Formats: sequence, C-alpha cells, structure tokens
Amino acid sequence: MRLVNIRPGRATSLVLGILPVAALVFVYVLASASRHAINPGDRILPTPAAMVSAMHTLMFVPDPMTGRLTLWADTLASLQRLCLGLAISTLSALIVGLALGLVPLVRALFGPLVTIIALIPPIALLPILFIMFGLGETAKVMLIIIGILPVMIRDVAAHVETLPTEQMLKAQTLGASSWQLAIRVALPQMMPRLIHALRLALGPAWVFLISAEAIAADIGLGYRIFLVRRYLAMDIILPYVAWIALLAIALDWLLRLANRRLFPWAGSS
Amino acid sequence: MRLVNIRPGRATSLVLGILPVAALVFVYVLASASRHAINPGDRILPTPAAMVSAMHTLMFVPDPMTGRLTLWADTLASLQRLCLGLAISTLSALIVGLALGLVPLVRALFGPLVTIIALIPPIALLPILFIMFGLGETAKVMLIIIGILPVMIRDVAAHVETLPTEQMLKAQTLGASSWQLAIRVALPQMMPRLIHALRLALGPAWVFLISAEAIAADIGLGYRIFLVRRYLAMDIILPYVAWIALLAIALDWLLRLANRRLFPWAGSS
Amino acid sequence: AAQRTEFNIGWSIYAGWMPWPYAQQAGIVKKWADKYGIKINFVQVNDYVESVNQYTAGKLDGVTVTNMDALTIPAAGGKDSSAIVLGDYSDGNDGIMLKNAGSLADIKGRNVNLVEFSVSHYLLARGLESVNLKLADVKTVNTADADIVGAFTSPDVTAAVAWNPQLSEMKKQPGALLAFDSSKIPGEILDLMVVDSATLKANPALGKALAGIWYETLSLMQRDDAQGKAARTAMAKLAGTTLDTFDAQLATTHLYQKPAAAVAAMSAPEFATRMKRVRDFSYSQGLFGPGATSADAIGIAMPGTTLGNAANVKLRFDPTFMQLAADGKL
Amino acid sequence: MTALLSFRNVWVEYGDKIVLERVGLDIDAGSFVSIVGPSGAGKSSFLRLVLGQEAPSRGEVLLDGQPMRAECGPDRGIVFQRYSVLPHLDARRNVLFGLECAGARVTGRLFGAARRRALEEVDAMLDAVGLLSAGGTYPAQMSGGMQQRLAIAQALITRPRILLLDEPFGALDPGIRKDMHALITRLWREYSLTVIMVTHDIGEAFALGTRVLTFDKRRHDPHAPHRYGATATYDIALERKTEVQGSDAE
Amino acid sequence: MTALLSFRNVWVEYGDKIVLERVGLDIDAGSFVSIVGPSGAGKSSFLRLVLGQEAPSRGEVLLDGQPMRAECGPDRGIVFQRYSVLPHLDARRNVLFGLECAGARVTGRLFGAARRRALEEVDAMLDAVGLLSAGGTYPAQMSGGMQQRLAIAQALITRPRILLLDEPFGALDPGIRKDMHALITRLWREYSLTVIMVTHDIGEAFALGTRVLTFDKRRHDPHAPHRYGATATYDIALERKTEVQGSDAE
Ligand SMILES: Nc1ncnc2c1ncn2[C@@H]1O[C@H](COP(=O)(O)OP(=O)(O)OP(=O)(O)O)[C@@H](O)[C@H]1O
Ligand SMILES: Nc1ncnc2c1ncn2[C@@H]1O[C@H](COP(=O)(O)OP(=O)(O)OP(=O)(O)O)[C@@H](O)[C@H]1O
Ligand SMILES: NC(N)=O
Ligand SMILES: [Mg+2]
Ligand SMILES: [Mg+2]
Repeated sequence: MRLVNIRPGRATSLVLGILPVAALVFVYVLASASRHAINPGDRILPTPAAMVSAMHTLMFVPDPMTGRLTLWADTLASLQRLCLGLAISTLSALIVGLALGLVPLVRALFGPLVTIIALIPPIALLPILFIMFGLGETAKVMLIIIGILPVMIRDVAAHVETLPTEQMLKAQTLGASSWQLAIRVALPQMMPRLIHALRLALGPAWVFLISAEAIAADIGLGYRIFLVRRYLAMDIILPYVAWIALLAIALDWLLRLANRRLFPWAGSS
Repeated sequence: MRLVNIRPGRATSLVLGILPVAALVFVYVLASASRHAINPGDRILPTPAAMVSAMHTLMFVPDPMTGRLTLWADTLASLQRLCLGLAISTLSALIVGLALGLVPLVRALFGPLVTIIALIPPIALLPILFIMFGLGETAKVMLIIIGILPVMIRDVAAHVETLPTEQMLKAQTLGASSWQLAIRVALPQMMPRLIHALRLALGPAWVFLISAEAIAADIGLGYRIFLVRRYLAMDIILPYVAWIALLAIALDWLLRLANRRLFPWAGSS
Repeated sequence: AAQRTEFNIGWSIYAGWMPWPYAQQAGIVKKWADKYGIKINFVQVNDYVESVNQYTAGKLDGVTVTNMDALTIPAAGGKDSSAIVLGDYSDGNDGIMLKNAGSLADIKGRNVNLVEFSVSHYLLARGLESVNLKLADVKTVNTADADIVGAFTSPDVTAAVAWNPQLSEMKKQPGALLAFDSSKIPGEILDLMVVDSATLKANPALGKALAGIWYETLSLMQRDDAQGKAARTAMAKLAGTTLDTFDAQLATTHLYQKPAAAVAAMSAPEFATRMKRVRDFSYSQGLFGPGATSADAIGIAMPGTTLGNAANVKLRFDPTFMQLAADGKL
Repeated sequence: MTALLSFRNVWVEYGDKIVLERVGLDIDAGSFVSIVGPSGAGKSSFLRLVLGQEAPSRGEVLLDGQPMRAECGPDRGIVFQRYSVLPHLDARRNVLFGLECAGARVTGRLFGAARRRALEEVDAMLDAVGLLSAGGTYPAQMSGGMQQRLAIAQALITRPRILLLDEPFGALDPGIRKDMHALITRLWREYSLTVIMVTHDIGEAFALGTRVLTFDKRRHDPHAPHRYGATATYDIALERKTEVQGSDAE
Repeated sequence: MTALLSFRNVWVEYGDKIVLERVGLDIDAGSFVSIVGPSGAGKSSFLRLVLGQEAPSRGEVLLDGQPMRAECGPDRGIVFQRYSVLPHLDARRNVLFGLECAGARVTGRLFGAARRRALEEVDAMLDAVGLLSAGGTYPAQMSGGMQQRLAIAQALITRPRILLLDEPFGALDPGIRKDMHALITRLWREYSLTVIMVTHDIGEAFALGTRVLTFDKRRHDPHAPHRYGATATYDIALERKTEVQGSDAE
C-alpha cells in the first residue's frame, strides 16, 4: 500500500500524536535530572517536583497583599486582553477583508496601505503606541490588533478574491446587488477562512500580548514571566509557558470545532 | 454599474493606492508642525527636516568608533539574519509541510506537535533559547525560525490537504508512487502557496528579528531602534521603521513577482 | 502648567524604589494625598526605559529614575525636570561580572553584555579607568536587563554588567567573579524621584505629598520589629522576590534615612563633582543627542551652583521638599 | 419584431490567439437559438459575450439597439458548462437565492409569509427538475447530473429575459433529459423568453431550436491553427413544432 | 475466461442514505461494459468502487479472485465525470506524466533520449484526440471539451488493464465523439483492455459495449427515496461489431 494511502484510525492517531510530545517531556526530565545530579541548585532546568510546588503556590495560595490567586488572576487579565484584541480584529477583518476582496475600488484604495501596515513590525512601534494609547489596557489591546489585523485582512481578502468568477456572475444573473453578493455569497464562504485566519493569528496574538505585558502591566501571564525572568525562575516560567500553550490549544480546538459545526459544506475543501 | 464590477485601470489604481498613504504623511506633517509650534524641542513627532538630518548622519557620516556607515551596516546585518531565517524556514516548511499535508501517518505523528509549537509564544522561551543557542547570530536566526516556521508549515500543509482527491487518485492511476505524488503533483502546486506563506511570514519575521536584536546585539536595525528608544529619538526611530517597511515591501513585491512569473498556471486561483 | 488635583507617577522594579509601591498598597499615599487635597496614582511600568519614556512624553507627571538617565533622557529631550527626593545611592547594587578571570584587568578584549548607555555603561567606564583601560579596549553588546541573567548562563558570554536583583542571581553562577561594583564609586549612581518642573511649580502640594510619603515609608521599613519586617516582606513580594534576597539588596543600597542627610548630600561640594563626571561621560557617549555641541549644552542646577548653560537648565536638584520634611513642616 | 441582440463584426482574441472573428448576427426576441460546433470553436466564448462577462476585442454587441454594458444582470440567466451552483447553500436555498435577491434588497433573506410563498415556488421548480427529495442536500453531496439540474432550476426561477445554456443537458440520462426539454420549452413559451443554447447533440439542437447556428473556422492553417478564429458558418431557421415529445432529442 | 472483477452482495451507503444495494456481478477480462441509468442512481459510485477510491459498506469486491485493496494503481485508469487533469502542467506534460511515473521512479522526470521517445508517443496520443496544436496550453485556458479529451489522452497513454470512463464524451461534438469512439475501440482491441464506461447516450452504450448494464432502484418509496438503493436491473450481453463506423453512436 502506498504511504499516502495509509490512514491511521482515530485511536491510532491519538497515540501517534502523543508520542513526540511524550518523548520531548521524557528528554526534558532526563536532562533536568542529570543537571541536578551535578548541581542540585540548578535553576535552568528545574525538576518537575519544583515546578509543581511553584505552581501549587501560585494556584492555590492567595497572595497575602492582594488576596488574589496569582495564576488565575494573571490568566483572567491576559485572556480578557487577548479575547478583546481577537474579537475586534476578527470583526474588523471580516468587514475590511470582505470589502477589500470583493470591491476592486476598495482594494485599489486601501490594499497598498494594508500591505504596508502588515509589513511594519509592530514591536518597533511600541514606544509610539504607548504614547498614543497610554499605559492602560488600550495600548495592550491595540498592539494585538495592529499585530494581527493586517495579516488577517490580507488572508481573508485574498480568499474572497479567489472565489470563482463564475459564481459571482451566476449570483449577479440571479439579481444579486453588490450588497447581496457581499452578504449572501462572499460572506458565508469567507467565514470558514476567517476562523482559519483567526486560528493562525492566535500564536502572534500571544506574542504581542506578552510583549505588551512585558513593558507595562502589573498583572497578566506575560507580566509574570518577565517579572521572574530577572531571577531566571524557570520553575515558574516553564509551567507558565505550558499553561499559555494549553490555553492557546484549547482556543484553537474550539475554533476548529466551530468551523466544523457551523460550516459543514466546507468540510471537503 | 454594480460597485463590484468597477475595475479601476492600472494608473487609476496606482493613484488610488497612494492617496491614503499620502494622507497619512500629510496628517503627520501637520501634527508635527503643530507640536513644534508649542514646543520647538518636541521629540515625539520630529519634523521631516530633523529626520532627514538624523538620517543623513547615519547614512553618510562614518561612525567615529567603528568607522562604519551606521544605516548600511545595520541594514546588512539585519538582512543577513532575516534572509538566513527566512531561507531556512522556507526550506523546512517545504519539506515538513509537504510530508504533513500528503502523508496521513506523518500528519498523525507530528501534526499535534507542530500545532503546539505554533501556539507557544517564542518570546516567552527566550531564556531557554539563550541557553541552547548562545547569544550570537544562531540565537537570532533561531528565534525567527521558531517564530515563523510552525505557522508556515501549518499553512502549507493545510493547502496540500485540500488538493482535490480526484487529482491524487488520477495521478495514482497513472502510476505515481507516494514519492512521485509528492514531487510531481503536490510540490509544484504547493509552491505558489509556500511563497504566499513566506510573504505572510515577512511581518512576523521582522518582529522576531527586532525582538532578538533588542535583547542582545551590537548591530542591526532592531538594535538601533531599541538603543535610541531609550532616548525617545523618534527622529531616528521613525525613518528606521519606514526603512524597514520599505525593505519589507520590496521583499514582498519580489516574492509576488516570482509567484507570477514562476507559476503562471496559478494565476487565476 | 495649570493647577490640578490628580497626578500619575511611574515606578519600576529596583530595590531602592520599592517603598513607593508599598506606600501605595499600605495606604500611606492616600493619607498624604488626602492631606493636601490631591490624588496620586502610582503606575507600575515593567520596563524601566519605558517608564522614563512615558514621563518624557508627558504621560506621567513623575517617575523613579537614576541621575544619569534623568539627565540623558528627559533633560536631553528638552523636558525641564526636578529631582525632589534623593532616595539612595548604589553602594554595590551595580557590578561587573566576569567568568574565567582573576581580576578586572582580564576584561580587556572581551565582549561585555550590558544595557548600553545606562548606569551599567557608566560603571564599566569607571571600572576600566581603575585598571587603566579604556572603553575602546572592550566591545559592548546591548542586552536587555530582564534577559541579562539568562544571557550570563550562556557559555559564550564571559563578561557582563548588571544591577540588582539580576546581579545577585549572576553572583550565584559557579565560576563567576564580581570584579568591580558601585561601592567603589559611592554617590555617583543616584536613585531619584523626578517630577515635571512646571507641574511642580503650579502644584507644590505634589512635592510636599511625595516627600511626606517617602520619609514615612522609609522610617516604617527601617524598623526592626514585626511591622518593619512586614513592610519589607511586602516590598520583596512586589519586586517578585523573597525577604532574604531583598534584605541583601538593601544592604548594598545606601538609603538616606533622614531627610536632613539627603539634603546635606545634595548640598555637598562632591555632589557637583560627581554629577560633572556623570555628565561628561554622557556627553562623550553622545547621549545629549546630535544637536549638542558641548558638555555644557544642558544646564544642571544644584543647591548653590549650576553646571553648564544656566540659560538652558533642564535638570534641577531641588532640596526644598526634603528640607520641609527635615524641618517637620509637612 | 426588432432584433433583441445584434453582433456587429465581433472579434474575440486571447493574446495573439483568435477565437472568434467577424461575427455578425441578429437575434430576435422570443427566439430559441441552438448553437453547435466543434470543441474549442468558441461557443462558450460567444455566450460569455452575451452574458456581458467579457467584452469583444473588436466590434460591438447591441442589446435592444444599445451598446451592451459588460455587466451581467437579472435580465440574463445562465447555466454554465461546468455546473456552478453556490457550494455553501443546499439545493432548496440555491434555488431560493434568486427570489431572495429580488424580494429582499437589504437583508438578502425572506422571512415569514413571503418566504413560505417563495419556498412553494422553489419546491415546484425542484419538483420539475426531479430534485424535490434532495432539497436539503449540499452540492458537494450531489451527483454530476443532480448539480446540473440544480443549476437549471436556479437559472429558471427568476424567469430571465434571455436564458443562456451551455450544454445544459450533457450529464443527464435520456429520461430526465426529455423532462428537461419539456420544462424549458414550456417556460420559453409561457414567459416568451429568448433562449441561446449550446449543445453537442444535433438532434436536440434541431428539436428545440427555432434557429440553429453552427460555429466553425472558415479557414484553417495546420501550422498556426490559432491564427484563424471561428464564426457562424451556417444559420438555419426552423419552424418549431408545438410540443416536444418522445425521443425528439435522441 | 475467469472473472476479472466480481461483486458479491455489495452495498454502498452514505450515512443512512443507501446508494447501491445487493449488487452481484462478474466482469470478464477483455469485456467492454456500458453502464446506463438515471442521474443519481449510483453509477459514479460504482466506478469509485472499482477504482478502489471507496470500499463497499457491505459485501466484497474481488479482483482476479482476490479481495481488492481499497487503493488505486496503474492497472486501473480513469476519466472522471468532471475533467480532472493536473492544473499545473500543460497538455503535453499532462499526458507525459504517466510515462514519467513509469520510467523515472526517483526523479519523476525523463531526460534526453528517453524523454524524446516518450514525447513522440505523447504527441501521437495528443494527435489522436485532436489536441496536438494545443500541446503547450494549460488546462485553465482550454474549453470544456478540450479538457475532457486531454483527460482521455492522459488515461490512455499508460494502457491500463481496466479503464474506467465516467461520461467521457459528454462535452464533445458528434465529429470528435466519433473519432474518440474509434480511438477507444482500437486501443481496447490492441491492448485487450477491460473497459467500464458510464454514459447517458444509449446509442453509444450499445454501439461500443459488449455488455450493457442498467442501474436503477428496484423499489421506490416516494416519502423516503433514500431508503432504497439502486442495483443492476438489466444486464444485456451483445455481440460486438468489428468496427465502429459512421453515426453508430448518434
Ligand atoms: N483565458 C483563455 N486564455 C487563452 N485561451 C482561451 C481562454 N479561454 C478560452 N480560450 C480558448 O478559446 C477557444 C474557445 O474556447 P471556448 O470555451 O469558447 O470553446 P467551446 O466552443 O465552448 O468548446 P467546448 O465545446 O469544448 O466547450 C479555445 O481554443 C480555448 O483554448
Ligand atoms: N459524499 C456524499 N454524501 C452523501 N451522498 C452522496 C455523496 N456522494 C454521492 N452521494 C449520493 O449518492 C447518489 C449516487 O451518486 P452518483 O454520483 O454515484 O450518481 P450517478 O449515478 O453517477 O449520477 P449522475 O448520472 O448524475 O452522475 C446520489 O444520490 C448522491 O446524492
Ligand atoms: N539604580 C540603578 N542602579 O539602576
Ligand atoms: Mg464550451
Ligand atoms: Mg455520475
């Protein structure tokens, strides 16, 4: 049987998918143990036990100052910023991407601007951003938006542009106006792609959130990581990174599920 | 005539595309002039003249310490890192994306790992990167690769997965082995998408390059921006950002041209 | 500037500045602000440079900053600033770390990782001077302060300059040598509370409140009893560390306990001498910007004397409010 | 009866490839024009001209005596050679689409009683093409012939003035094809549509059309076949029988 | 002659929709089987079974007496109902592809003399389907009929043991269709292929086939049409004439 035709079942897939992740964890545990054998005070690769104990404190012991459970308070703050940035970006990408992809005039007018903005590294703009939007939540959410929105718009607009010409013509012969083309033909077919673009934007969104929190914040997952980076507290950094990855994977999985449920007709493509 | 059917010509498009950019520049000049009217020493929105003079020095006056022309030396150093990171990522995305998209077994085995890595914000991993790759060029190039490769792989693999089943079957009935399917059917059809993914990755690549140069470097465009960021030297930051955008746009344009020239059959899709 | 009732003060993590956020948490800020009928918000900025930038850009009315950065960032940027609280000088909080070395002289020819153009750069210059080397004898590599500990674990990094809390982490590395530290240049690296001069002029209440807050908090944390310990524990927590580590950092921070001591230090003749040294170093490194044609371009006003261009004073060391505290007139 | 569509010395060229040359034709309102001709002769290209999808590279196309805008609208319906239904709508919604476009300019959707009335019409049309029981099926789950019938139903529901059909019955079996013939003929007659149909089945062309056009190259250079385009080589007017019956088209 | 393909009580179901039920058939090597039947009866599904693209939901398919692997290979060629050529290769390279797969296992490309020899063969095949002058054209620039002929040429060049054709001549005009009939018949005879062809043209089915199968539902519930599947309702063996000529298929 050809390699390309061997399709592992669900259970096999699950096991196969876990294998490399498990292997990585195993390699880490080995490396950590060997470093600790040489230097019991090693901070770079903390043992699983050290990480568990550090996390236990952050998860279950209220901070004596604020009375908050650190991990959960950080998570809540970061997720709020992230979700706000993602929601605004998705909504804007929907509207702007649709207009750019569908209306040649809009594309001619704003296409180059979006491309330029997409290509300016937002990190270089950080000082300007903080000056324009202050030190509050706005600047952090804005950095996420500036970081992911142009890419999402380009992605979605490109997809709308590739909808078959025949389909557009067909809809027009059926009496569709530009507006009806937008909301009845392009928009629904764009939705799966929009959600796909959102999934792809999750990674960068976290990067920008963490970068923003690194500079001006007093709560949040990125803030905590940068705070304890001064002490090379890998026993906190590593579980925090894992936790961020877990949150991101959960979001990603939810979005994939939504795509399958909401747009069954797109299943094959 | 319906809005969607109005297609501006090349010349009109060019003019339309320049309009919003020109408007932005105009607004900036106005804002800068009004700020300088109030405070002639304002550093936040420097006048065009101040930027030109700052740039003149960086472009044509050799640095007394090193004897180098700052802007060109920075550009060369950054472009080297960027291109190396992009080249390695593109090549890896080609191979891994092809394997993931085409071979269900490989997808089952490494798909979840790639997804996880794509969703971990690389910025959070910086201390680990230092320990693994040191502080030299390797670490900077690695940050770019870790930042963009997983997204590129996912993008390309998803595209290979959506190649019509009929095409794969057809090729198999024509005697294609898995290997031949890969190099003769999937690979060529993947190439335009790979270049597209590379274009989309340009933005994030600059972000990671600048982040890496911000953390440890003695030359580079990002190094300069973060160094003078300390002194709010917007007369250097703004032209540097514009220069980075210009370089990015040039790269983007080259890639688009390559896509058109190399893959004429993909023109319509 | 207009008279106002609400002010934003930025702070960042450093041993000598932790009393400020603690005062906010413990209600001391509110107490003094209420007394003068104003409101003061202390805003944490995780990134030190960004906090100073925000102040320079006018988003903050005051900020915690070192003497060198107050000169080269806001003052060089044309912003007239007043240092109203002289909190401490670094007495070992900044240091040069070497690997595989017997003494500081071994640094010659190495790459040195540090935050360029910061007090670390200044400390390096002073250290090199002490072993008859020049800055040109080493190659500096700009490295972010939050990452310098991680960087120092890398085998290809053999020399670095940092401040606390990072410095104490780096000292723990096997084979690391503290080759030079700021206790050898006492009084040259100063930690200040700086506010916008115009705002201060229109709102002297802000200066009074800040001085009141500072000295009440200092006397509380100095206490040897449970209350003092609780205050220092809270500060350690705010800095993301433990009481032991924090106490160790305080030991290398020369806090001016009493307002009178701070006023005296600011008025002493050595103060101007040291400030001139810092200023000349900054100018030689081009930190006054391309427009500056001499070290005297920016005027620095100190009690009894003015350094540089008296017509362009941008940094004022103003002991008025510390004096009021010393006199018990707040 | 004045000419509905007029072609005046029309050329279609792609680069240096000449597809159609010197096409001059008048098409009367209410006629049923069948077009036959070899593969690649330019029949689909001709339909694209009438549709307004493409403009001629030379010459002009007149609609009601006016130069035609290169834009298609609800006065012209089309069934493309490759079935082109909307992939994200099921069969019923695909047919409903045209009625919703006409009846709901802003929302693009019908609600309540208006929707119920429209759906009755849709179901009657689906029944006519034999897809009533497949109303909830998405195009991707349909056989080729089902998709083609869906495309026909979709085009017919808006009763366009000019109906363009590009090999509409190619993928249909004889039984269903006969039903489709009857359906098209009935609608053509009831709503006095003008129909232009491309087909490869000469029997069908003659059975349905009031006029048969053949497209072919008049000259052919074997070494540079692309240097000569096709045009209407034969133009045959027919007396259309009253009703399509039995094996007319076989 | 032993049966090349055997179907033993084969069912094809999509969810609770039954497409084919209780199909039991033997197909001899060297036969030319025509399949006719209404749209949606499951003819394409039947071909997918033979191709190995899908496995039956019940029952089994035997090839040479062995259970068939659900994988397609060079022993079975196919022309799909929707033209499926490789979009990134021009016509000549599309046909060359099969020869390159066989002749260059590692590089997937032929060079030098081998390539020249292969290209001669390719050009002969392109000539046979009337596409010689379109050798450098990409599929996107071709008319529907040209794409279909290209698909036929592509499938024929590897001389598969079993050739599956799903309405291969649907988009072709009578003249070219006749040429194609002759071509298929010649190759079927010369290489003793086994051909299974789905068509809607009953004349074509009888003219070309040595056996005609009709697929249809034996029972039909108007309220739940999907609860009954189709099967081979008629199975007619023919004495095949020696040569296809004239208007056989019209
Ligand atoms: N975009 C294009 N670029 C270049 N040539 C094209 C393009 N579109 C069509 N052609 C050419 O125009 C000619 C006519 O094509 P058209 O589709 O009109 O043929 P047709 O008569 O409909 O054929 P068929 O019966 O096979 O559908 C063909 O030779 C085709 O190769
Ligand atoms: N993926 C699928 N999911 C659900 N139903 C399907 C799917 N594929 C095909 N069908 C159904 O199976 C039935 C048979 O389809 P098939 O394509 O085999 O018909 P056919 O006989 O080839 O028809 P035609 O002559 O129109 O091409 C149809 O009713 C179709 O709706
Ligand atoms: N105050 C210091 N050393 O940063
Ligand atoms: Mg055609
Ligand atoms: Mg079929």
